Amino acid sequence: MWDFPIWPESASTVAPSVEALYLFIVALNIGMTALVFGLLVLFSVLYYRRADDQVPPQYHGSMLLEIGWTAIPTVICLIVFAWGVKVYAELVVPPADSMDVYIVGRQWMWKAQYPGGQREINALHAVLGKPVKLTITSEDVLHSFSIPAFRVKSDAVPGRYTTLWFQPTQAGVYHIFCTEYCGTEHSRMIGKITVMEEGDYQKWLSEKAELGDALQGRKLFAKLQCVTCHAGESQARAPSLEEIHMKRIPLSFDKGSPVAPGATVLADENYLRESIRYPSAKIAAGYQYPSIMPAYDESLVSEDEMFQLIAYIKSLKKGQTPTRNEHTTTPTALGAPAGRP
Amino acid sequence: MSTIITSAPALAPASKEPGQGGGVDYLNHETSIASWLLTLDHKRIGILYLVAMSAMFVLGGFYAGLIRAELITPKGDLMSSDFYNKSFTAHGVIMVFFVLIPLVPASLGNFMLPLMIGAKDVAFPRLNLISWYVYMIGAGFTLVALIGGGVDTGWTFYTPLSTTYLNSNVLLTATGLFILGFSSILTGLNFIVTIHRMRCPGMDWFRMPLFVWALYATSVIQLLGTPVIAITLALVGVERLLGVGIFDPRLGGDPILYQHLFWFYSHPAVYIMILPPLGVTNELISTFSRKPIFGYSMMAGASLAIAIFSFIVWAHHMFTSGLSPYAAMFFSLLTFSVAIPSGIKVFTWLATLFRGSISFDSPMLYAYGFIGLFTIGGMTGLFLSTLGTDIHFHDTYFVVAHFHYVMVGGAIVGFMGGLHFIWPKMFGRMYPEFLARMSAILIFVGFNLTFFPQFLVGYLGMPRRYHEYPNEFQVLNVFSTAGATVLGVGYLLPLLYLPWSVFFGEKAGRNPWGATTLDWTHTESPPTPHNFEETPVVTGEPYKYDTLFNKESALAGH
Amino acid sequence: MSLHPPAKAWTYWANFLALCVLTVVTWLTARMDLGALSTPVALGIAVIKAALVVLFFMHVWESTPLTKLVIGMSLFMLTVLLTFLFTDYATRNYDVLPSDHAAAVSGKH
Amino acid sequence: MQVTEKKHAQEAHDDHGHGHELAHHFVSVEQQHDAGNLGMWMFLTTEVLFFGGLFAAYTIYRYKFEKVFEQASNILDPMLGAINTIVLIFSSVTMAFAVRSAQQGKSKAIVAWLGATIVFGALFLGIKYGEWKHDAHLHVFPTSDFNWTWAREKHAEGEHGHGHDSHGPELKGFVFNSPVVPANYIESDSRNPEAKQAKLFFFLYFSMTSLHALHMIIGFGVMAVIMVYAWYGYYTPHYYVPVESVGLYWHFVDLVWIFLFPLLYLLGAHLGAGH
Repeated sequence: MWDFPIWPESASTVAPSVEALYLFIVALNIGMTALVFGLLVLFSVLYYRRADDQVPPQYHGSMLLEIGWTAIPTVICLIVFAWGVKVYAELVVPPADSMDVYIVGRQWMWKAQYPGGQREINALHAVLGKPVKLTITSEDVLHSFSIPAFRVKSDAVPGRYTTLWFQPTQAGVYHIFCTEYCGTEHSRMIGKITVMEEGDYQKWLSEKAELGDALQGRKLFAKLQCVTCHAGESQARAPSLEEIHMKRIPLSFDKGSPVAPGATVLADENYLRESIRYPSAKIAAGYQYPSIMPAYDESLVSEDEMFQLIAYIKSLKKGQTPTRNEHTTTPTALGAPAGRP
Repeated sequence: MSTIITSAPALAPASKEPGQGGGVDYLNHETSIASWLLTLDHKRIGILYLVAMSAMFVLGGFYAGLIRAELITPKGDLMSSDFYNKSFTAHGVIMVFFVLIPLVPASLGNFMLPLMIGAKDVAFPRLNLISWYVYMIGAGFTLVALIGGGVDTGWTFYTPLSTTYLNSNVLLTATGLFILGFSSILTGLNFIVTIHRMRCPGMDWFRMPLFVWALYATSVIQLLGTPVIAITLALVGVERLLGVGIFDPRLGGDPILYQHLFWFYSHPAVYIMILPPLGVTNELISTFSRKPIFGYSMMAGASLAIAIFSFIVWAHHMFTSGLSPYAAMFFSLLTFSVAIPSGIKVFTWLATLFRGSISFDSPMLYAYGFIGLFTIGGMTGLFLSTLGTDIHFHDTYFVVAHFHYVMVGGAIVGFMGGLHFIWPKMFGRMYPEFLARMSAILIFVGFNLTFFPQFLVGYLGMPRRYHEYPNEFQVLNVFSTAGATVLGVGYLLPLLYLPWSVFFGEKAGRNPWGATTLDWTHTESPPTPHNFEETPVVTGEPYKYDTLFNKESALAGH
Repeated sequence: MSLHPPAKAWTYWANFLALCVLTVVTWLTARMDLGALSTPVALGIAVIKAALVVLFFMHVWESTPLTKLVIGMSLFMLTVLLTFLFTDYATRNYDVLPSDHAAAVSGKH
Repeated sequence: MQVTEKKHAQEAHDDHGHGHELAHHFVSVEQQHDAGNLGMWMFLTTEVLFFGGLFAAYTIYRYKFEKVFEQASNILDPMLGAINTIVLIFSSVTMAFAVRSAQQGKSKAIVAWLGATIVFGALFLGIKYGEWKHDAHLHVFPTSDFNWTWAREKHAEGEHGHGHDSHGPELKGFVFNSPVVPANYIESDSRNPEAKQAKLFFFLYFSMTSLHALHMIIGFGVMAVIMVYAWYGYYTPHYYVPVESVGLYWHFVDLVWIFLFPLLYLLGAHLGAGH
């Protein structure tokens, strides 16, 4: 079937902003191209060589003109830059009330996890008019998560989180592409995002309902014996994790710690992740270096499980940390906690 | 001494100089194969490069044809995705590293530079020949890897895909490119020293033809940028061999660091490709409108400014890569700094054409094509340097179209113009003018038909390096492939008529275009082995047409 | 007649002596715990040593402005590479930041 | 272009009939010398950026993993580094005198000074080899053999005077005959993220020092050729660009080491000194 669009759908709140800027630059392009082509044609018609020994007047330059065609483009460029930054700020800063969805890219599929524990492969569902914040990572190589209809894109980088947000403004089904070349089946790493009304969405969610991410994370929290040290009230061995998300944490900078005096860190997802993978990287003030906590690498906590743990930590309210039961044992610095089934 | 013109330029293309035909020139004074392969003559080395790069261009073009053929239909029905990936990698590696980067400097630059500044040769002729052999050895390694086994990393070799996840011949390709880098460095080094130390008496900096300025700026980039990519590729090789995670996050490394180091070279490399054609275009515009370049010093300064600015904008290739937002804004702002000198160049050419005496010989048609395509290519760069729009366009066909407008519409078309301009000097023969004009027009039309639809399909969101794609992109892709066919014919014509003209073309005479630089006024076509019988002494500016076409010299020519 | 008159022999020996002294100094200061100052001190001494080698062993002291320009250019590019890299690494939101930066990046309204 | 011509090239040839001294495409020996000199400086510029890529990687990872880089640096012996610095500086002096002899036209002295430079360069590499051998015993070669836990323990033992006698069984066939690391060390290392960071340090350490050593070895080869030519009196006060160029090259090699020494060896020196 041969349909022939040249304008992608514009289905998010940021899309019109991007489009306005796009149209402005298109206008600049057309203007400049018309000017250049027009003058080329005009000069060709006016000044073609009429005789073999014709010698035109020899101009060598004009300071005024040269300053003019340096200064005017500079001003135009600065305008475009400033406008670009304004749109970029819209693109990178998600609203505070965004719904979190976690995305893991791997060769060659996108895995999505919802806060309620629902999972999808190469598909995503969103509610019309409700902002969604994607936290993206990769299990293997670089990928890039792109939804052209929303004008958003972000690379999936192994080893860290990147974010992307959108607020759909139009119900429908849109493409998800991987735009960073990722190996043999790169072009099959595509998916669909379905934007639906709130009611349909809730119905869909309930059909897919599983245990919530935070609930899964709570199980892991016990299974990986995190609870042994992060025990809530007693903060002798490790800091409490209650309401830690997006708090500013002063860091330990006494002997041996790798950070500068007075440094703090924002406890965002990247920091939580780093602290699980490499506990000694940035230790909260009051705890010794190196950390007594074992490092939970990919063989102990997969990227999917990492999202569940973080969802749980984010959900932890004051006084909610479970107490340790008699079965939990202390993880040792050398050995790993008991292997997972 | 008075400033008389000792040799009047020929006015008509076909006019013959006394002594033409019977004289000794650099082509006929020795003719054995060994005399070519062991030559220290910059002119012959330029031709050696030309031959090698033409072969590479045909090979790269072949892979481009395969890609376009596959993309006629949305389904991957012509070839496997693995072979498709290997094809676009081969296309990218060959075209970028073996064609575009050395294209103008190593062939036209080698041939013209000493002639233009009145030198007998480049400063280090032996090094010049070594550069060519290094190029050939690098090409050998890479071609064995690309054709023998295939590499499917894309020409960017992004980690950790290239270091950990692919079992193709990355190591061999990286070795080839590492070796090739030295060819580029040595050529740049040779040119800089030549320009500094080998100018003939009276050839001040501001009497040099602007092509020489462009070569100078290019050489600066080659010298300062290439070593960084060399060490980066070496690190990729070591990471593959030893399993050290310098760029692998699992082993503590940072894949983004690779991108930083890679683009620190590869963005300036874009200007290695485009600056020399910009320089050639100056010669063409001036010669074929018989006017000095408007604002000479600004034009020379713009070349240097582009060379320096090109080093401070690299991270605009990484806006979506998880770069810090602050760094993104910083690099976006700096990126616009390159737009200004590029704009200056276009305006300068227009001002030069104003009230000129414009003739439409085939080199001028290419120059017109160059200005048009370079303008579109440059202006569409605005979408990609602007943060708000780049997020959408990054890694889509819009980027593909943009850099092809600059790299093919700019570099290749500019090169074709330069080649048609210099051809009579190189071989002393004219090519069939009608076919040359046909080819210029076909390339312009075919090019736009190929790549303009890619802007549109890129705005729709079609990602690059896709073997299969959704149906709604098909119409534009079919247009693109159709255009590629026209473009292919446009390229095929010169491949036929240029070699033909070497043997059967009309004798060109010393200065068929009425140009004013030393290479045209003071050497025969083709030049003698040591360029100048007597060392020229320059007393004036490079582009001055009013004295050349006064009555006496016009009479003297007949 | 030579293209360039040779330098006095004692300048080379004096330079050698200065370099040796600086090597010992940098070694001794490195053994002390200077905290945040240790790296600037060590690199500062290295820069002085490098300058001595460049100026006197490599004769840049008496060379043409062009040579100085070439050296300046290479150092400038090296500086661009190192410092511009840092614009990214020093401002990434998951790294340690001065407190006001991160709040802006993390999207607190 | 306005031009006059004069018979310049012929005159130049008549003035200096020194055979090899003036290549045909140069006008004068000054032009030839200046071209050679500028060419060498240009080459060194590329070398600066060649090492610059490694320095950039070093800077970033040191910034990210400062603590571990200090500890890893502490494994190296700053005393040996300092001695090597002085050895290399001495070879720079002898090289400076070789160039000076060339300027004076003393052919045999060029040979002698270059010989001395090679001897001191070789001494430097000898000490370096000893260090690498020690590093291999500590298992800090950044291969699969790397073991950070082992290295720290053995290094601490060495500092407290236990000597190196307590090694496990010898591994035959490996170039340095390193002891075999017990399995429990390998297990604990694989769980220790700092081991990865330390491995990065040692990767950078070995790549920088071996690239530096490679440059020295290339320098030996060039010097050997120049010694042969000098022996037969090829260089004159009019033509000594090759001697001067190898001199610049060698001083550059010295410069690289001057920066490698503090960056690699002195970073963690205060940790060792504190014990």
